[in-house]
Amino acid sequence: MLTLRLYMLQRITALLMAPLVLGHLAVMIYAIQGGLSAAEILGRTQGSVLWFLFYGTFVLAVAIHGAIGLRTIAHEWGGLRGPALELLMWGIGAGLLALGARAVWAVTFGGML
Amino acid sequence: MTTDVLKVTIERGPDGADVFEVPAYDSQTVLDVVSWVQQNADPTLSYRFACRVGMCGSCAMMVNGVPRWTCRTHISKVLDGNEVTIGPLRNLPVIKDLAVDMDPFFDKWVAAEGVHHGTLTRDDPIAPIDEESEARVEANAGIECINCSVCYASCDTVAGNADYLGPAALQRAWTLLNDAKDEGRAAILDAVSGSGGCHNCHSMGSCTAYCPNELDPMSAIAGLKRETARNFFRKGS
Amino acid sequence: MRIQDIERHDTDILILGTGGAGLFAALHAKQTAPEGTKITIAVKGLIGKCGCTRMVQGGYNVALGGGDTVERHFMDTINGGKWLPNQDMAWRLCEQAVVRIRELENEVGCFFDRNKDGSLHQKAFAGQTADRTVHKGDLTGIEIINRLMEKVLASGVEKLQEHRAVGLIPTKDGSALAGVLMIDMRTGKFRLVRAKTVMMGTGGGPTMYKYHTPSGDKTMDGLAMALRAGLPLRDMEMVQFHPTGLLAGDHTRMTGTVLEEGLRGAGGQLINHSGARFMFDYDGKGERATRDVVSRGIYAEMRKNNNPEQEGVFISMSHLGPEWVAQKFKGMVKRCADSGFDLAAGKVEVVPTAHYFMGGVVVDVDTRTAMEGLYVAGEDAGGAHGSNRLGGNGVANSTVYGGIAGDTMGRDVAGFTLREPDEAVLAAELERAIYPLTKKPDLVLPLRKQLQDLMWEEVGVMRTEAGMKRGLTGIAEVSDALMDVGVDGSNLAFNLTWHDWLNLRSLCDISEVITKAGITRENSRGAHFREDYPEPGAMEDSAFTVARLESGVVQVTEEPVQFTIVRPGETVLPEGAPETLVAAQ
Amino acid sequence: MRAAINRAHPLWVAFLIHRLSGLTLALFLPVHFWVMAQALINPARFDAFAAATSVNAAKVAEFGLVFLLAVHMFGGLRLMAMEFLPWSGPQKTLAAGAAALSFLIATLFFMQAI
Ligand SMILES: Cc1cc2nc3c(=O)[nH]c(=O)nc-3n(C[C@H](O)[C@H](O)[C@H](O)COP(=O)(O)OP(=O)(O)OC[C@H]3O[C@@H](n4cnc5c(N)ncnc54)[C@H](O)[C@@H]3O)c2cc1C
Ligand code: HEM
Ligand code: SF4
Ligand code: F3S
Ligand code: FES
Repeated sequence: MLTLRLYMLQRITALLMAPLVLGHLAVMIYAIQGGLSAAEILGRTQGSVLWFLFYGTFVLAVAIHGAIGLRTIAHEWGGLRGPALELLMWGIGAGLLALGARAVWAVTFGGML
Repeated sequence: MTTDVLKVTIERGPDGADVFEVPAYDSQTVLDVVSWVQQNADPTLSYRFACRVGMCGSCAMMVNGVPRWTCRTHISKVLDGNEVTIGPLRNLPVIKDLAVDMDPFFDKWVAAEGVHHGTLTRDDPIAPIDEESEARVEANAGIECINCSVCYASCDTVAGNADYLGPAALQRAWTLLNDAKDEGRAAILDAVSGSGGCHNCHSMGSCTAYCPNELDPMSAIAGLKRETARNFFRKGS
Repeated sequence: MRIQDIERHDTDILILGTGGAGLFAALHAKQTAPEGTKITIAVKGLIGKCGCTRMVQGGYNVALGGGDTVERHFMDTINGGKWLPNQDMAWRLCEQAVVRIRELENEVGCFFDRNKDGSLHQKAFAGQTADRTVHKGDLTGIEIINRLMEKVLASGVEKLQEHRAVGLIPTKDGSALAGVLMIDMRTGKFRLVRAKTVMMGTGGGPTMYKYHTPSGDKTMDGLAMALRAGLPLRDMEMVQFHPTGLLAGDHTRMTGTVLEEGLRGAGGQLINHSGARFMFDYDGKGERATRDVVSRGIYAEMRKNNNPEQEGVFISMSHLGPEWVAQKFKGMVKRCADSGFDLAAGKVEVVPTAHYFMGGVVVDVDTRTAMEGLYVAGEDAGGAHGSNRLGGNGVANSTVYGGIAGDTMGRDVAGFTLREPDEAVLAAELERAIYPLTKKPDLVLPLRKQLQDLMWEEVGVMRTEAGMKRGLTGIAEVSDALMDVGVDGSNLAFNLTWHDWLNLRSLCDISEVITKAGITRENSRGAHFREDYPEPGAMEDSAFTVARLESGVVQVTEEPVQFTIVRPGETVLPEGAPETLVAAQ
Repeated sequence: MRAAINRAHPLWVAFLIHRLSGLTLALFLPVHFWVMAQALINPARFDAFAAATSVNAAKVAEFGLVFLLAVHMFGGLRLMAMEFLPWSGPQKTLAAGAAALSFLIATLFFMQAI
């Protein structure tokens, strides 16, 4: 089910995410001390192009990566194939991207509008 | 041997299994146990074998849930107490009892371009080849495959993905890719990059873990992934 | 099951068996036959996964220079066969092997072991005067058959797998072959496949002996069919025994399988029941003597011993250093270990084991038989080896002549049309195959064992007239008893017990021929050793046996060997050529 | 009736862990995105949620997810190392090593968090 192109996309996004995940985890470990609050998060990210790019890339990568991953599982464990499978992948990808974009927007530029 | 009677459960089609009591002997393989049942207890039992020495790869079955070459598996190695359960090889259509249809396995072997692509003929001299060269060592690593389908049966990707070419066929493709005499490079890379190709492999390694000849299809498939990836960047397709 | 229930199927070229002979025939037929010719390959097992070519260990004999010549290979073959080979066939074998090995490497894609300089590595089997045997480790057959199998699978020939040929069906006047009756083993249904040409490559297989090496699917079906079809069979007394078969008890299929020749070559010792080496009592070369000599040595020691606990003799390697043995004979040591024996450090019980059948259908150098439309190649065909086959000449023979059969059929097929089968013969063959289904079911195995013990005792490594006569009586008893053993026919799909019955039927029929031919030959040549006639007789007067079925009775006659290329005492090697090119070990 | 398929060997276990972690992450991700979006759209709700996560059970769940992310990432890096770096034999050790490392990191995080 997985062609070379999907495979490459999955690996490239994975490699891309590796440093992002480490960064994200580091921030989390730092941030979580003394509890988490909206103000704190927003204080850090609000208006930052850097954070926007950081999480934007993350979201794009994870949408692609996760969609391809779930496609594989849906096929191998769920027996889904053909157009239904393609539809599922695109649906998940689009969904993840939309939700993720909304969140990224919210924590970076959202408040400034 | 601590027991003189074996309790042998043989799975027979979807309708269930039969249990047989088989006398135990010192030198006794799983194939001998199955043969004893057919020759002495139930003449209708179906199974397949030919060489009886691990060369033809036609006797593989599931033994206690593990795919094995039965002619080379000593029964003491698999007994659980004095019990053993034997079933038809996984991931292939069952013809009857323990005999499976191996055609899908071989169809995929051919689909993976698992066949020599040459330009030389019988009128040309035989190509000199350095056996120590890196490519030849790589090609030799997988060459002793007996196409027993044990790896194919062990692989969960095969189980879940009907198109997946499977470890043995892909290993053959990798061998050919490294064979200095083979001219089918483009065709092979193409064949292993399709929807059933090497990229479906999750490196779960059951193929390598269970191959009775200690071959390593998993690494061969990794080789194909590298080679196709390199090609991907080169050609950008 | 009635004659109307037989499914009819037509093709142009039909090939029986997928050993070296069958697969090469398919490839060559595809290359030679006119465009659009339909080629069908039918086999008792799965394509390429049955038969003995796949089990070839040692390798493939071919003269590739370095001092070795086709002439030398030919002389070794004639000497090895004790002047009984059909010289034209032996010559063609040696000459074409050179082409075939290049074809295997260049077109089929085999890879054989190389020397440091990149050229093919060759070694010498016993009985050869040059390093001649090409090999891939000690799994040469797997490499050859796997590559051939791929080619054939990819070539688009029609596949009839697990189809057992049960009868050759001639035309009404009996002059030509119309088709072959088969059982589709997976369903148990009968199928008559008509073809313009048929090649039989079912590989003989002397599995009527207590100890035997061939794969389980080989039970002399082809020769039994040929005999019934009235074809002459030659050299039927010639059964080659390999000296070292594994002995692991009669309840395991491992018993009889080969422990490779190289073990003795490397210095392995044979030890008898009293713990002594004995081979030097029989031959100056000791354990390194040729197969027939070592087999007789072991057999003689076994006869001297009356300890029921120990049947065979032991092969011991440990004095060479267990680690060295484990490394040098990795596959063999692992195989023994899988069966519970320690070859590297301990000793393993061995026994001579029936290995190869030199006898077979009389054919010409193009594989044609006396029956139009029928071609025979490989172990089913007689003549190329005479009384003894050299190690390495077996797979050369099947691949060379399989290819020739394919080419010959490819050319002949245009001149033939499909023929009408003799329905009476068809009905009789059907009747014969379903006979056991009409009888009360019973076990087949004890009769098979009875035949195997009998052949081993009376028509085995050493023979006498009295013994072989006892053998004949015994075979008749087994044969008759078999006709009272039925098979439960309620489900014929993949019914192995039915096929066990049919296997034993073929084995009984051919055992009788072997025994009668053995009685006829009143001298000792190669694989045939008569204690009552230990001398080989004058080479000039060499004759081969020919057996045929006449009015239902097997008749054996003798025909003089035609020395068409070289006469006994002469050689085709140039004057002054050295006796051997192999460095003394 | 059928004997269970037996595949107890390290690489297969590594595969299963990787798949299950990936699956769980993918299922959790939309929730995570939704929660984060609340940070702006409804800060009060977000803070209420964040407070709720200090409750132990929620914390363990959260720890689990970060753990899964670490496991999945190292598993994925392990996999890609196996695929792209042509080493053979000691892959099992590698698999084990990756799992151990991820566990270490996750534990570290857990201790920090508490
Ligand atoms: C263990 C072993 C080691 C050997 N080592 C060597 C060696 O090192 N060098 C060497 O030169 N030779 C060796 N030989 C001999 C060599 O294998 C044979 O001489 C040769 O391969 C025979 O080839 P074949 O094509 O005639 O028959 P096979 O390869 O035996 O093929 C026979 C085919 O016919 C099929 N068949 C049988 N009956 C029927 C039926 N009724 N209907 C349809 N199909 C049928 C079989 O299933 C099989 O596919 C060895 C043999 C054995 C057993
Ligand atoms: C640095 C981070 C990550 C890396 C290195 C990584 C790596 C990988 C790799 C290599 C695969 C392919 C597995 C295979 O073919 O067997 C994969 C599969 C997958 N990944 Fe990730 N991944 C990462 C992050 C994520 C994230 C954040 C998610 C959440 C959506 C995710 C979800 C999945 C899923 C669902 C699969 C499919 C699993 C399967 O096929 O078995 N991954 N990942
Ligand atoms: S790779 Fe191993 S397990 Fe797979 S078919 Fe070949 S020999 Fe059998
Ligand atoms: S078991 Fe299957 S998933 Fe890959 S590593 Fe082997 S082919
Ligand atoms: S019977 Fe040939 S491999 Fe087991």
